[in-house]
Amino acid sequence: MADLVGVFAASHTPVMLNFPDAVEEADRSAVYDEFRKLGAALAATKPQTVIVISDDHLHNFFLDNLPAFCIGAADSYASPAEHWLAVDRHALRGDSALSAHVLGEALEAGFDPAFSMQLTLDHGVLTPLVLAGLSRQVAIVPILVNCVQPPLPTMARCLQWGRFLSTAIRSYRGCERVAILATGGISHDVATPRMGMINEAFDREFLRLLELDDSEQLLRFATDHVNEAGNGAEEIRNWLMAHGAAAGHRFELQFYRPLHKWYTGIGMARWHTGDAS
Amino acid sequence: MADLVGVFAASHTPVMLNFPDAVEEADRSAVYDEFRKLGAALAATKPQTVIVISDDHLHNFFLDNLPAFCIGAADSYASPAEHWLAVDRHALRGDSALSAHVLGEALEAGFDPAFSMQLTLDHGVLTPLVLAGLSRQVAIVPILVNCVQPPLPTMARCLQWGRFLSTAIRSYRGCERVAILATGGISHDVATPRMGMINEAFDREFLRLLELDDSEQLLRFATDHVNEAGNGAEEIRNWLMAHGAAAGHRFELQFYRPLHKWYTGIGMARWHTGDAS
Amino acid sequence: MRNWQQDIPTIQAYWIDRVLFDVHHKEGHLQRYNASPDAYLSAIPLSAEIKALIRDNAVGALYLAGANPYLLRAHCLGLHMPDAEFVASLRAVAGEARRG
Amino acid sequence: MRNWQQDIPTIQAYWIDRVLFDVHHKEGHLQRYNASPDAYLSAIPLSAEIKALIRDNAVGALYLAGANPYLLRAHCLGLHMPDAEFVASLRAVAGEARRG
Ligand SMILES: [Fe+3]
Ligand SMILES: [Fe+3]
Repeated sequence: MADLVGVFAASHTPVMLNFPDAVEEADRSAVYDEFRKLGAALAATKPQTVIVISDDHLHNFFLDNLPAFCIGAADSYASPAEHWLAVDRHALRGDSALSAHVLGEALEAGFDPAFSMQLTLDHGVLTPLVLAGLSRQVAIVPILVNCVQPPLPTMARCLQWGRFLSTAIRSYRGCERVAILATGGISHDVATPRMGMINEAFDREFLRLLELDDSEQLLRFATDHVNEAGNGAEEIRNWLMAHGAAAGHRFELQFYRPLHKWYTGIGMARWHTGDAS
Repeated sequence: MADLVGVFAASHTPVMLNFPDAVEEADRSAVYDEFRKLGAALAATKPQTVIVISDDHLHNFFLDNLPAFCIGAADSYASPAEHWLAVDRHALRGDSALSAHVLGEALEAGFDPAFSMQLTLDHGVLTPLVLAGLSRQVAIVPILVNCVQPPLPTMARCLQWGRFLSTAIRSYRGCERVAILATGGISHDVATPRMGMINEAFDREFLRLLELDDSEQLLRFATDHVNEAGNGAEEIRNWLMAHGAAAGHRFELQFYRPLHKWYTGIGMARWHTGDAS
Repeated sequence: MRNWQQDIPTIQAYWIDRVLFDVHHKEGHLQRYNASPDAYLSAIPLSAEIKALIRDNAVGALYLAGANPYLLRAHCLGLHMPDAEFVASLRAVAGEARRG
Repeated sequence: MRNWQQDIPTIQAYWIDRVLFDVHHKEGHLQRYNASPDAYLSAIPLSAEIKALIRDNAVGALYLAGANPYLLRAHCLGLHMPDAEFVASLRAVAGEARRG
């Protein structure tokens, strides 16, 4: 039976890699430093596999078959999907055995995931792993949530998925240590008239409610106010999955800074599932 | 609010069209006649749209993104997907408004469908509609259930989906009359060493349990015995969706005959949801 | 403002998105598109007006027409459109974006 | 007997299925495959043995190797393999199929 040794979350954006000089040096260093710290903290939990919860930004999926939730089930994932992303191409190692377990358990438990044996992962998965120094270290199981093309799954459903994940990990006999990394958000707009604006108040309240750990308030706030925080903020679904998986364990905000020139409210956090509690 | 005016089910197989002469004339006539009768009964319920529950036989979907459940959301669907299917190419009319409603309600109700705005439908949807004389008459919403590539959704989940569909139809304000046609099964094997064998006893018991309308027994039997009835029998998921939608209304078997030369136990049936009851 | 212009894509939005997607994901399409956007778009079932918006990188107008924002963003990054232009085109249609 | 040889495809089954799917769903692939199965298969990461099974329409052996049965069936219908041969090839491996 595997332990959920740690749960982490971090924002992602392609501009961190494509336009590093768009922000002040101090901001860039701070963000890069914090990603390295997050990477070190994640590595310190000694996971055998990291379940990476993110979204496909319409590279693997299109309107001809758009899954609400898709579980990657390959031993290797090419990346990046974006021919224009400023990063060296490299494959991410998969863990198809854990993928198969999570997929099977999900179907048994009344979830309806798609699965994929061939994904070319995009910046949503790749950027945080690269900046954290982990993209060549860890094996992953990507879970891709539709945050990018309505109709979207509900915030409540994402929390349910997270709770399910925690159960599925704990019933897995194939390894002993699994971590979760959720990526995306927080407040930002992609290709809307608000692009570059950040709703810092939304972000602070969302982070406060994660810390408070009151699911009802959290879901109410996320559902009612996401339209004030930008289409990129729809990616808080990935944070809610992580929160559901961490079920009741202490949330700790590592870093938050609204970086308008990178168009994004950048947050990093962890839930202390691995601690005695 | 729309009424669910009728729920129907029928087997499908490409050989009915591709190899009509593989069976005796009497069998062929009987099957074609019964399809026309089913078509007439369905037409008599005067549906504005028919939700067709079937499976994609790996023409639209592949292992790179295989949905457990996918809702078609187009105004028109090309068909057939099979370049070798002996049928004239023609488009099936869609009802994207009803599709959008069902999709939205499903996500709200804790289901995780994929959606597609571009499907080229295969014999699973096309053959029964053509033989029933309906393929150029009705507007459809296709719902495609993974019955063809493990891991598959559970039998229980399909019944839940059916119950949900009934609710979603009844909350729809865009039209007044919706019917359901489920296609596939019953006992048959596709490309296995048993191909051409039919488990008639399985089929008779499955049909008896649909009539008996005891969900627990039905699910137990379907789950425990489907491996004795062939990989094509996995398509009873589509019948279970229909059964869930028809929730408690009288089931009536119209026709059953095991046709080894067509490799399939061919059944047709209806649930009398439109009657006063 | 709302996060999305459409609750589910219209057929027109589907075809805009089809172009934005295919150009960056199908073998040889980016080259064909760059060689001649008009020729590339000729077989697509969209109006001349919409095709002109795509050809001219009229980001704001495409956004209002329901183009998926992620596809729009990736398309313009892929064509090396300057970010300042991209954002300015979007800002210009703020008044027409969906609210409520 | 069980309905499926594999609970989830192996990587080898994925690549067999990739070939069976692509030949009938990608522009020009059927022609290329018919012109020379060996040339078509040259770039596919499968062993020479498995490639030979595909080239020779060794239906039963491909079934045992985990090929999706629907793809196998559609492939052979698409290549106009006689049904009697198709079924015979499958019957021949009945003893080796997964049970329980
Ligand atoms: Fe993102
Ligand atoms: Fe079928």
